Amino acid sequence: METSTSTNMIWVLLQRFGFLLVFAAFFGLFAVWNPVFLQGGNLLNVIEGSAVLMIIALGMTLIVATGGIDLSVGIALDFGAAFAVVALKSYGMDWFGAACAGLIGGSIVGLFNAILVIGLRVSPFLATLSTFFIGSSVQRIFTNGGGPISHRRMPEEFRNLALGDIYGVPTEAVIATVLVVLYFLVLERSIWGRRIHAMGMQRSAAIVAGIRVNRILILCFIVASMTCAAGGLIAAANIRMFTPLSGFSYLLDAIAAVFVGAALHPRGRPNVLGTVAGVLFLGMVANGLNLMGLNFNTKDALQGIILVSALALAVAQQRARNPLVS
Amino acid sequence: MSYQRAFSLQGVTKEFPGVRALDKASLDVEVGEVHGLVGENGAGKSTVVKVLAGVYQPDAGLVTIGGETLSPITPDTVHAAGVRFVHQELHLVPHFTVAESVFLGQERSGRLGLNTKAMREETEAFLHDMLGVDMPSSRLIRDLTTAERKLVQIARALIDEAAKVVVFDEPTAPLASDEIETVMSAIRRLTEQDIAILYVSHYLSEITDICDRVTVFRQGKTVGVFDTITDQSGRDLVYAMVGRDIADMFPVKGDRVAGPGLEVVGLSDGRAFANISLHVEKGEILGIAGLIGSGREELIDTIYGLRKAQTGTFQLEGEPLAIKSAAQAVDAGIVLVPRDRRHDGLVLPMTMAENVTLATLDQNTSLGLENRRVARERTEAQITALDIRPPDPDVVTRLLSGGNQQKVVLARWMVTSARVFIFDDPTVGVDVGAKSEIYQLIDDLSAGGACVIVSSSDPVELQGICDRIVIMMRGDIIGELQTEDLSVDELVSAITGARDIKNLTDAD
Amino acid sequence: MPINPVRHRRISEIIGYLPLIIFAGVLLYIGLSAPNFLTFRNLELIVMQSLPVVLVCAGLGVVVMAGGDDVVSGGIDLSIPATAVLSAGIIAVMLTQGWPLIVCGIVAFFACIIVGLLNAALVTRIGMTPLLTTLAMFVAVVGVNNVITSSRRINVDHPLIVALRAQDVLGIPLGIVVVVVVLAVIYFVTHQTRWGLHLQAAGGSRDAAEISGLPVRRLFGQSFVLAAFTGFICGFFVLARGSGSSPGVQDNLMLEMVLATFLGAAFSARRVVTMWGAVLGAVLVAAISIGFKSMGVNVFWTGLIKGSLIVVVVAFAALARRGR
Amino acid sequence: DGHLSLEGKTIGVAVVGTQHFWDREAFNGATTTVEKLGGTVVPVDGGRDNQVHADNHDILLNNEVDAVISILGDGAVEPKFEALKNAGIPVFTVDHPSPHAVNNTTSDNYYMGTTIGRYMADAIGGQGKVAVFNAFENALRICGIRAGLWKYVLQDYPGIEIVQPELAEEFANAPEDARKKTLDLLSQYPEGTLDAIHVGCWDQPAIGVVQALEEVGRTDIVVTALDGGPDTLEIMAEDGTPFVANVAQQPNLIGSTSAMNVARHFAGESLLPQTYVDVVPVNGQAEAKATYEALGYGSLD
Ligand SMILES: Nc1ncnc2c1ncn2[C@@H]1O[C@H](COP(=O)(O)OP(=O)(O)OP(=O)(O)O)[C@@H](O)[C@H]1O
Ligand SMILES: Nc1ncnc2c1ncn2[C@@H]1O[C@H](COP(=O)(O)OP(=O)(O)OP(=O)(O)O)[C@@H](O)[C@H]1O
Ligand SMILES: [Mg+2]
Ligand SMILES: [Mg+2]
Repeated sequence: METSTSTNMIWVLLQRFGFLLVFAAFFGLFAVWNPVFLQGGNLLNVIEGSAVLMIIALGMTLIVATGGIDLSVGIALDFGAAFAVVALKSYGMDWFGAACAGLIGGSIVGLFNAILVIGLRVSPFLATLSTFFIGSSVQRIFTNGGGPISHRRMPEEFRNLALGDIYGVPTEAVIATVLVVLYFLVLERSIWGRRIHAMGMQRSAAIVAGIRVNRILILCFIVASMTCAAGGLIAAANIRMFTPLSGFSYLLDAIAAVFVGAALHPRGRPNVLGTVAGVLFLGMVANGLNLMGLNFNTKDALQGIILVSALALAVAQQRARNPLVS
Repeated sequence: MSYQRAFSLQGVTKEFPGVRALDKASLDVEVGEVHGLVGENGAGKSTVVKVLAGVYQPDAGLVTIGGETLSPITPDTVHAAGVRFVHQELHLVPHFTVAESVFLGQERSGRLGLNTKAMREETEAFLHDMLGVDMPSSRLIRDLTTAERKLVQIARALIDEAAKVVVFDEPTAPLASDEIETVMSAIRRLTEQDIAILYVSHYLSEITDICDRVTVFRQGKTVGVFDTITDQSGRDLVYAMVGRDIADMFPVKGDRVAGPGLEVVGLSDGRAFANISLHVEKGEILGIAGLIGSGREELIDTIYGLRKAQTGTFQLEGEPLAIKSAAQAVDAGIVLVPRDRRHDGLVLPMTMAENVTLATLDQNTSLGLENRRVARERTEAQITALDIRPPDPDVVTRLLSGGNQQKVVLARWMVTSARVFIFDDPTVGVDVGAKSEIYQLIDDLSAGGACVIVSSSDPVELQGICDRIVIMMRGDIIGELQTEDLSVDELVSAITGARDIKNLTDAD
Repeated sequence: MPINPVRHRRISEIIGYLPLIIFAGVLLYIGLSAPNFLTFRNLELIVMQSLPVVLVCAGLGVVVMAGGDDVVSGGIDLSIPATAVLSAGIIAVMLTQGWPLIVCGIVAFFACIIVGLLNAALVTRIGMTPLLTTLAMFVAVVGVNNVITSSRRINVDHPLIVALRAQDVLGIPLGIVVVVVVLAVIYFVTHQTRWGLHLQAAGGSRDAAEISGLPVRRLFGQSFVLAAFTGFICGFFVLARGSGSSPGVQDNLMLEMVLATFLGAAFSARRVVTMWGAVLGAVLVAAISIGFKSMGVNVFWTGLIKGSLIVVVVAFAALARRGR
Repeated sequence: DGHLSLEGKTIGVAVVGTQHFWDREAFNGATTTVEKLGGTVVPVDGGRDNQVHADNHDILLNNEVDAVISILGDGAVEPKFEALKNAGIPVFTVDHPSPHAVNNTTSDNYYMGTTIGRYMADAIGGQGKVAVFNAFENALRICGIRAGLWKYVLQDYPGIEIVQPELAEEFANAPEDARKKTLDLLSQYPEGTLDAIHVGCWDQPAIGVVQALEEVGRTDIVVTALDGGPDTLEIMAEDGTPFVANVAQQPNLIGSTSAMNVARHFAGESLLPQTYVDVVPVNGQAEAKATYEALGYGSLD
């Protein structure tokens, strides 16, 4: 036994920090392949480029923590962008009014989900899938088929949500960071977070303990969709238009980020810091592969394969560390 | 009788990280006997069963079945040697038929796929001939009563007629009192066929009732083998199990505060029960008895707001009260220790501290953020008060034994200032020691002026701790009994409807 | 005591059929408004168009059967549509390079089975949740397929593939015959054999299956391989339907598969996902969408109608469950 | 053309999708014209899935329409066209040449490809490095023509180098996706090492490209694209924009022309296999403004 202590150590290290090591390995690989990767501007690109996904993934983390899943995050994003752009363009609102309009627009999606899940007892998966279908259709009806609503003369303040900076830090990164901190405090450090986790892990026990699960669930759906709508505001400000049905492209990445994050947690819970790690990993891989100069088909395939492997590794690591958790 | 060894375990040791679950334990069971295995929670009973099942490899020791020493001990070799298990949990596929369930894993094949006809006929024949019940083999498991499911499990274990040893792990735990007899008589029939039976249970009355010999475990060791068992053996068994006399299982009642407590009037849920009225005074312990299906469980759920009430009003200490959800009940000071602690009592993946403070989160916060230090301290206080083992607030509750899990649920409600405590089958699967502790606790609560409702399927328990018992049958309260001078037998006959309550009260 | 369990039963049974009744009503309405809808030719068209979805639904049905119907942690395989396009892509590319169809088929078969084995390994060995595994696998497989086909549209006019679309056998389109045979085989294997019963037990109650000594994890793993096999077969139908391989087919196939399979659960008396339920769901969804198109309903509304249908049907199913 | 009529005729209009301006306008042009001529429309939409689009033709066949206008699509539609033809239903395509179609109404994609090639080459003085978004060259015939001829023209400019690998745009979230990819691209090609970015088959990604260039202040890099929808014309009309050239199509007119061709066919006139609808090359800010007005999108002043 004693002779194998050192190999044991390596094994233990791998289990504990395996994902971190992979993160580092990819980081190193990209840096060596193309030195541009390491330049400040590029790393800033990664962070900026991940801001919207980060925000969506936060909303997803919340819903997954309640024990559900949200396939309609993209719809909430679209609604946020649509309401804001229309408020600016057709109603001439100022940036603040438009931002509020966007958030309210997004919350409609959450409210709708909540009605389906709580009122009609549809499972979150099917409920949010319906919301996805319905929300997509509504956008197409509203835009007469899905044409973008462009607003080139967007007020500077609104554009600054995406393009401005606060003491040199890009605003979107600031917004994402603030949301990360808020989410962390609420979900991991507050009593509401404890209740959310309890109901996500064992709903019936949470009910018996006197937790108002329905109320929490409604709030979570609304907060999550408003968060995604905030992502929509940034997306709209970024390109000065609302592109219908664009939110869908964040869905898979958001789910992946949340579950990578959950796998990194010692007890397999969806958690904010894990989600952050997941999002940054995805962002880094996408950027790194873009810089590697591969044919785009190869790049997409590699990205998919890296995603599968990273997830497998993260989960394996969690199992190895804590074999008792389900 | 001349016994022949059916199987024996000798010097079996099994260690888990940090625990020696079995410590040179031994166990000998003879052909044709019913052999009891008893011990406290955590004594190693389930572990020994799992060793015998080939689920765990023992670290040391020999397992001999029918004279042959097994090596390796795997589920397959054990099965081949003729050992069968009837597990405590009613693990059956809800949408399978009786025949499919009985033959699961040992199907009869015909030329083209499965021979469903043969399986159906064999199942019905077996249930009739061996277990003495008639049951259509095409019924779905989910439509069966608990006792019928138990019989299906037994049939499953024996259908191939190769069984030499059958292990029953707490077979009666999920059963109502009238159903127990069905299963017990089925077990007795088996001994007539030279099958050895190992019977694991916390119910000592059953043990003395059915077992020929008993082995007692304590902390992983065999501490006693009783070769003759009489109705009077119970006390000796308890002594062997816990290493001390439990003089009185049930606490002695002292003086109580009095005053109006919880009053329920005209409660109906529109399905399981109708127009139920009952009241509990402060300082009183009210028992609710009734068979499974009598509406007892549904009534408890409705009082606690888990089910919707159609009609009915509540009053607590004279004040009217609305209970439409469990949260409202908790806010009003009504708390429930649910019957299914693993599903409804605890958030199993959370730690002890997280579970203990789950209902009182807002008491240990600052600015909405949780103060973990306070939570820990409060949990530690409860660990000391209730003697929860292991005394570690950070242990994940999934890993606690049944009795300790129950104590964690209790601890959660202790930290609230609840006025009404509802216990739903509070001691299922809990060993005698822990049981008497829980009874003491229930009594302390009522002595402290709380209203207590105990709903239970165990007549002994009801008779022992309650002041008054209401009896439910088919969704109705059919009578009410004072426990003073009430015998358990009288209670049982009232619950099963064998005797009219009127006769009982008249006889007093 | 006004409790009448018999009456309750009956009401809940009627509620139980509501999903089907709703669908029948909608179809009847369409039939009355679109003159050509209830013709034999149109019904044949509906079935023909739903064939690829039916196949992947059957595969998903098997996985759900083996893993239970919890969408997140139970049995679900979102990667089947990706497997199908991988199969189609490989066959198309190899055909254009002049390989005989049988060789193409064998290569595609192995590629698909590898995907199934990977799913199985990730889920049962490493312990990843199936939803996540197969979602990620979907992305990866589509990526690989795009490398293989260079995201090209590849025309395929191999007579056998064309026959799947255009040939009739005894007046019934060959494609339908083939799919019915495949379904019959899957049904036989999953319901009339020991293995199939074990598979159902594994999904019906994992604990019961484990206690009965069934190799639950292996069974669950095998269901992924079987699902990948349906994906492989589906590849031929994707090729036949599109007379070649087009990039992007998988997305719609996936949405339709999920929609049909879980709608199918609402049709089954036990409210569980079954293969036939999934198949029926697929055909009915195709019928509804073809019906609305025939009626000339504004195309922008189809998503709304589909979404509302899920909600209505699933909500009624939930209602029936509660009434029980 | 006053004599043309579709009175009493039912015309199926199949469009591959409606998210994109071009598809939608062609669809609207076709349907409104059919209705104006007194016909009834059975519309079907493929939701941007070529397979669904192809399948939709079966529905039209079953509905026994009198003729089909099919907008875009890939090879999957060919057998469907053949079946329609065999059933005696004439097929008219838009931007999709097919042997089974009576007529294909289209922009001159060859002209579009070469024109944008020339404009771009001119804009960067005949030499420099060019990145191209080109995900659909292999997937769609018209994209193959446009990108192929753009490359063909560039062969005459040995000083121009196409950056490898080519970039791939997404269909769904094109502007935002292109913006991110451009930012990544720009960090790889610092100031002065990249001269133009071209979008090979359409112009939605160009919106994001321009955005990215403006964000990092690299508006020296020239942007070119095809289609000339109102969104992009508006961007081209802005002061100091890097978006310098485009070729505007008239999708509404194309759809409408196709519908007229259907009527001509029924009136017994013989049609050429291809009807070309004029495209409008747009070179620079002033032309963008003029084109915007000329195509009836409103005014940009
Ligand atoms: N897989 C395991 N890993 C670690 N410890 C275990 C494991 N299984 C059992 N133990 C421990 O071994 C001891 C014996 O447990 P066992 O389940 O055999 O008790 P038991 O007599 O069946 O108790 P109960 O009456 O509660 O059923 C306990 O301390 C238990 O915590
Ligand atoms: N992997 C494990 N690690 C640590 N302890 C465990 C483990 N598995 C089980 N235990 C403990 O072993 C004991 C027995 O667990 P088991 O699942 O056998 O239930 P049981 O003995 O049948 O319980 P009950 O008395 O409620 O019937 C419990 O104390 C449980 O907490
Ligand atoms: Mg035990
Ligand atoms: Mg036990």
